[in-house]
Amino acid sequence: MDNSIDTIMVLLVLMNLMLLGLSSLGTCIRVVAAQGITLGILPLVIHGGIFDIRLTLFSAAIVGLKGIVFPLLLSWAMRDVNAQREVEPFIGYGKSVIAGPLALAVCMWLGSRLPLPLDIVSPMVMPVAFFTIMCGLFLIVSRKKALSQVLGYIVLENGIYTFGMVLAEKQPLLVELGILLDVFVAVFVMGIVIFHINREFDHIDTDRLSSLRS
Amino acid sequence: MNLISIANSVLAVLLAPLMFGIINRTKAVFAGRTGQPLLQAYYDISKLFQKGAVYSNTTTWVFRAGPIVGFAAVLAATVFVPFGGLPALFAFKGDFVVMVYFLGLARFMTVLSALDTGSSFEGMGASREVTFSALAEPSFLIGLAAIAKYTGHISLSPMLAGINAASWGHAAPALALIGLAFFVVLLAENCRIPVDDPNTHLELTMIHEVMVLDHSGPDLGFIIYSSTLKLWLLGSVLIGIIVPVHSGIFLLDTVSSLLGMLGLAVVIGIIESTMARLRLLHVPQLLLGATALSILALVLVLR
Amino acid sequence: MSLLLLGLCVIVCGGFLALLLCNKPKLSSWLACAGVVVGSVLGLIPAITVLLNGAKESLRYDWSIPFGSFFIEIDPISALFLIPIFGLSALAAIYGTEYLWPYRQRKFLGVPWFFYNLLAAAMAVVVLARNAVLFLIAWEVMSLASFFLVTFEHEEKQNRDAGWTYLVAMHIGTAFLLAFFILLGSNTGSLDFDKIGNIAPSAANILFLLAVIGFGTKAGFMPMHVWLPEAHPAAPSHVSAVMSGVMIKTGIYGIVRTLTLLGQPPEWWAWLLIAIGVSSGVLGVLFALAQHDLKRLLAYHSVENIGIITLGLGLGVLGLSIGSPTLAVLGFAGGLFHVVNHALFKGLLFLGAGSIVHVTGTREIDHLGGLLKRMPWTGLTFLIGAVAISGLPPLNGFASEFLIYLGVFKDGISNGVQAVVLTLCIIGGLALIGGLACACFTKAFGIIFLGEPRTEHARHAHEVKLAMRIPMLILAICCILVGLFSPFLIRHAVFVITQVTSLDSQVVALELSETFAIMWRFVVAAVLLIVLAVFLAAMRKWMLRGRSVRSAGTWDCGYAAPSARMQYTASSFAQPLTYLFKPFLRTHSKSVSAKEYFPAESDFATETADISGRYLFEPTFNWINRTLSRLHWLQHGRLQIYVLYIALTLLVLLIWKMR
Amino acid sequence: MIPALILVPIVAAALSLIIRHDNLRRVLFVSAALTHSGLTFVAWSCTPEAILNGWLMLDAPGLLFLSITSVLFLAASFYAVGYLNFEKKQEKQDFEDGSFFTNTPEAIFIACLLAFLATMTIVTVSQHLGLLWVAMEATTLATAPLIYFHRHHRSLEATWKYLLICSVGIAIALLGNFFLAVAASKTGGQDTRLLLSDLIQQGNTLNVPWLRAAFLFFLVGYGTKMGLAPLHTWLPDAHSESPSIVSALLSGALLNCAFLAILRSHQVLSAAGQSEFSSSLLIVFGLISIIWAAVFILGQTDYKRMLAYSSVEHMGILALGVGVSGAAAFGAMLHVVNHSLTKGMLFFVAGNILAAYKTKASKDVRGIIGIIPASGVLWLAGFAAIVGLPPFGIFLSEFTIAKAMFEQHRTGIAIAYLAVLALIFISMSRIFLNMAQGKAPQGIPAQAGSETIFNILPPALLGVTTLIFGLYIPPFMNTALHEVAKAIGGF
Repeated sequence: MDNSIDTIMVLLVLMNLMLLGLSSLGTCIRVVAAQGITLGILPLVIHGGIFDIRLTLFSAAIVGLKGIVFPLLLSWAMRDVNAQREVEPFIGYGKSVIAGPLALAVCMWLGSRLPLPLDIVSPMVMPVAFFTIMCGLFLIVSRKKALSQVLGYIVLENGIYTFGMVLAEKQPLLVELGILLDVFVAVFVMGIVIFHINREFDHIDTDRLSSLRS
Repeated sequence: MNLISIANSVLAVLLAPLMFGIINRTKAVFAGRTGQPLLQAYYDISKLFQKGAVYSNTTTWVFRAGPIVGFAAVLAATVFVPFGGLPALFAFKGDFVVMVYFLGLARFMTVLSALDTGSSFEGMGASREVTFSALAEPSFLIGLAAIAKYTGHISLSPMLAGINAASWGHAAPALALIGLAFFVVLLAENCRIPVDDPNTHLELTMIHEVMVLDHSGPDLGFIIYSSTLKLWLLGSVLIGIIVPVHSGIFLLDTVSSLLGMLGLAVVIGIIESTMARLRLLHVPQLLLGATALSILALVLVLR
Repeated sequence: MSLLLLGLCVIVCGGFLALLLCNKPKLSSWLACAGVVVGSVLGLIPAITVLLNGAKESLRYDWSIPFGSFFIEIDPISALFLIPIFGLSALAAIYGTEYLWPYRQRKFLGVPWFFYNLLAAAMAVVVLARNAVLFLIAWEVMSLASFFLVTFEHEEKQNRDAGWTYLVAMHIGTAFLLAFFILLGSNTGSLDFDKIGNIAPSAANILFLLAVIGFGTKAGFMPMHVWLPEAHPAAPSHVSAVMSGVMIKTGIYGIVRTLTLLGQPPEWWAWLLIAIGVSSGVLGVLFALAQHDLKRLLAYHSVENIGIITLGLGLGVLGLSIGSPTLAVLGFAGGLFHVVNHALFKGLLFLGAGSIVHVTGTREIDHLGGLLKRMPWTGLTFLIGAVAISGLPPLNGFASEFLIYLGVFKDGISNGVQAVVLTLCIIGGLALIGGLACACFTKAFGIIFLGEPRTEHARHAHEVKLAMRIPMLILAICCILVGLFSPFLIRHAVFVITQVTSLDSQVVALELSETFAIMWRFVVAAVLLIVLAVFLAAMRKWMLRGRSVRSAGTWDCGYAAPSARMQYTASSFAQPLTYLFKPFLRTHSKSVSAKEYFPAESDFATETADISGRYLFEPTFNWINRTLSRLHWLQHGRLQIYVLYIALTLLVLLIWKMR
Repeated sequence: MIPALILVPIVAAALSLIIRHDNLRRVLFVSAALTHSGLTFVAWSCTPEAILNGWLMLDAPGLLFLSITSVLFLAASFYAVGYLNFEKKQEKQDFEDGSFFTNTPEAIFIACLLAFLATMTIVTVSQHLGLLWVAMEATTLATAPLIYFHRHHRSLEATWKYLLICSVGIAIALLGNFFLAVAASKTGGQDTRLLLSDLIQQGNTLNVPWLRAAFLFFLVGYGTKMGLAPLHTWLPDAHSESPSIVSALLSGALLNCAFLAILRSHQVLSAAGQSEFSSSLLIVFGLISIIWAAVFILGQTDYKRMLAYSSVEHMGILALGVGVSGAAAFGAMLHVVNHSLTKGMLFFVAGNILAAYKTKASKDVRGIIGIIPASGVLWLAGFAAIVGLPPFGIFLSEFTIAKAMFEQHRTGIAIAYLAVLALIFISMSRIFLNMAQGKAPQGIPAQAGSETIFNILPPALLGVTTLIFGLYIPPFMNTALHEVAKAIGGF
């Protein structure tokens, strides 16, 4: 079953690289949606398809939220924001794609520093999780549009989830639902704010949101 | 304190004006004149005492207090100074400090009474007076400290009594330096050439004389009298050092001291008739030089 | 002790009442003033008794703050400082009721009075406190209260700046004191002074340095004195009197107390103190000479007198370290006696300056003149103060300086180097300081009170009200009496000196009685001087009897129409000395000099900025300011950068801590 | 009782959304705040029992922080009444650039405030670190609308930054939670629950490398919320753009909650014998924070931003205190109390000044004493209090921390600490004094009328309280503080 997990991990890495390279916001949103769905499957796979009502519910929730709700929300926010393409990011797509593998190397190193005490999952999980987190941060830092930053945030969240899956059964349900709820509201509020930003400035380039300084 | 020592003060009061006479006579001789009588200063003072007074209507009681306090302070200072065979009336540890500060008080009041007239000339004189005396005081006190160290006493009478021919034998350089320093201080404090010229009448160049321009009658008398006393006072300290005859035989000591004073007056006269006044800007250098001399003396005494 | 506490309570209550009734100016002023006076009288009784019988009395309550305990004690040292604190505060308060009166339309008088009473009480607590936290709280309350008094007229910018400089200086000083007390109490947990164990020499050295910087800032040592010439002119004059007369002495108190806590001092402490003393003294009086703002001049004289006091302390410490009781006793006696004397005459002089400002509205010496005729009482008292501060006999200023001289002469000039240094620093220094002080105060008194008025302000001056005259008179009389009775006072200082030097009281008593004998002769001589003066005055009267006594215009060397503007000015009076010392003073003068034969107008102005302020502190602060302001790009409003900070922090931490 | 503490504000929030009538809503608001603080007060006397099998429980730190929050919120609620009266409903002009804007509807504003209170309450009472995280994130979401009360673009920008930066931070903290879970998990045998008590109890069984990593993530994550430099970047913007009550609550209560979260993780590490690790990190961040604050307070032109940076400074001091530990832990806890009170007071007064002068530029504000005397006096008092002059409380706490530093021979740190404090004093005194004193600029109407009991009493009371704590610390509080200090490894 390990190789199935590994496949998922590789998928995640590829998606991250795509996100780094892609320029069209719409596509990015779809990629993120795909990532969410992939994550949704992960818990089932990790525990070897042993049917567990709690896990099933949980993965369903994830798929619903990350795979459907967020993308819809974002595309709704994008619709009346007349921003189809991310124009000149701070760090070009080419450079981003180069930066990706380097980050991956660092993550590998970190993973080697922190051996998982659990024997159940593949050694890929740690590095990939880190890598996803880094990609998320990278997106937030390097992109200009508020929307792409929300995307980055979601990717960051996904990374953390990838890690969380490893010990899904260590976490009480209450906490998980709380976390889900929080993430949901967070993204929702961000959507609203983006809407407002768009109305105030009629653009969503956050690099021009820098009147408050020192 | 033995009351005979009042004789010191009496002697000072009696003989001080004579010094002026001797100085002037010396100058006259050098200039080939007959010059004033030796007792001229006495005549002047008594004449002034018999005159009325004119007070500027700018002035206040400070102006009138000046000469009085000045004279009183100098007179009071004489009780600290031994002369010849007699120790001072008041001899106690650190008495010379009190003496110096009494003279300071006299100066303070004189300066104020000069400023009281509101005349710019007298203001100028006052300013110079305080400047030079502020520089003269350290040199005098440091010199005294050197003597104190040398003799091991810190009261003027034993200090001077402790200097005798023998001490000139083995500490001549130090004592000479101190003597020189004191001489400069004496010239400065009494406004003689080369620091000041007592009988020029160009106000801009004078120090002491210009301060008393407005005084008249008894006040002026007091002022002249106190300046002669001051000369006598410092003179007798200087003589105590450079005429080290402290045999204990009263007559010998006193006479030699008197001769010393005479010699001092003559020397001053000679200087006044041979030297010219220094430029005012150079006076400070002279005084600092005196300070340097006393410091050097101190170092010599200590080794 | 209970009396003392009662007194403090009365003072503070007076302040609060004044604050509550601050819309009724008269009532609040008088309540506050009464509070101070009554409280001070109550406080003086125990202070004097303790000083005379040398008994200690202490009081300790637990106090529910960290390391704090309400522990106060009155011992001879505290008593010695309490007496001027209470005395001067009370007199200045009486003066203040009249002085502040003209402000009643523009300001609530209750507020300054509240802070004034707070200041008085805080100073008392500072010298009483025996617990570090209590001490620091009182110390800072003192600074804060005086700050609000300094910025009483905060509408003027220079007053605000002065207040700020003062506050900053005080705070930096307090930072050092914080470190000082913490280290002091570090080997025993408690911060009560009596619980402090014996201290290792190395630690003692550090502690002493911290104390010198921390307390010296308050006392106004060169070069930490920068706040002094700013703050004193800004404050209302009765406050300046208290600040300069007693508040800066709390710094001296701190150093004395430190010496008692640290035990046997090494020799270099003494040299440090002497160096500070002589530099503060000489530079202080030089800068005073260069000023033409009266209150600024007086402020610099505070620096000078603090220098003299420090010389005394240094001499005493030297005596302790080389084991010469004579030096120790006479040094400390001179220094501490000068503390009291300076409180008297500096208080007097500031009150006098206050009266001048009160009636003429200017502090500019060159705008005044001829005031003696218009305000005779102020003039007389100011003259007495001037003579006293110039250290001239027979007044009190001379008595304390004489003690220091005596110390050096008696036992200072022993072996080589020390003798030279002592002679140069103390004898030469004191002589120079004395001479320059004479110059400075002949200038101040002569230009302000004598001659003819230079401006309209001065012309229309008049004598001040009784409430302002009485305190000055009392202080002037004190100056004379203390001067004449100094031997007896010295003989009663035995307990203080014993406590400070921690020598055997027999030795101290012996030394002091010898000093008594000496001083006694000096006093006789002084009396003789006075008698002679009186006699001569009578004699002159007798001479002039029946003779013509006319009054005419001043003889101006043939020039017919002298005018008041031709009089010698303060600046020109001081010029020879300022010229001589210009390397230190760096006086900046700007002048429009006369050019043609008939010059249209020419004008000349000088200002002497403080040397350490301009060449030490300003550059430092400007440098810090520039350097730090350059870092403001760090936060430039870019969200992306901010998130990058987070990411980088995380990465750095992971790589640093996980390797 | 704990359910009551949490439910009262939630219910009130729900109601305030329903209620149409303004005054009624305000009454509800204040009474909710009163009830909450009343309950907190009762909690001092009788410790409430744990619920949800120990997930929610009031231990000593929780109680302390809950009380601070509650008191501050009570003051804020009083102040809010006056504030909302003063704020005009209809569209109005922005005083910086003439653009027009409206305020968030009052109902939403109050509801969010109450929700904010509820979430902070949960933070203080929750013993389960996961739940703590949930509540933490909830505070972010509840406060975002509050910062966006004035609907103009600057506040929007501030809100956006706040939202994104804090969310990222919190996300990192979530990762920290997962790490902790890994550290707590055991191959075979029952894993340790993420309950504080369990973690502390079985501290020695935790996996050290993962624990350390977890602490790093907690520190960075919650540190972002707490405002430790260089993670604090949202703080000045949010504080300067949000209404003064919100700023007061952010500085006085929210930052403390984040600090509490860090304290919890510090407790766990100490229990695992890793206190050296966490202490050193706390000291590093503390130093960076105070220095950063000093740099930006120097020559600061906006007085609300200056206050915000001073919050950064004081958070740094807290971190230092906890890091130095020993007696400093007590000092830090005392500092938490004093700082919250003082900062709340200052922000309230800043609100009055803003209302009177219509500008946030400190150079345009002169002579407050003359225009609004009471606020002027409070402003000066607040200055004395915040820079740590006696007899105000902050002096004692800072003194205690400094003493502990010297006694542990961390002389370098102590010197840096004192020096930076002095520097901050210099720059702050300049700003404060120039604002309070001097002649008021032309065209400022004498606003004496604008000083009502609502906007003077709350700050005044807070000020008096911190003054009292500077002169006398009540025994019950003393014991409580010592208890907390023990809990976090000091004494």
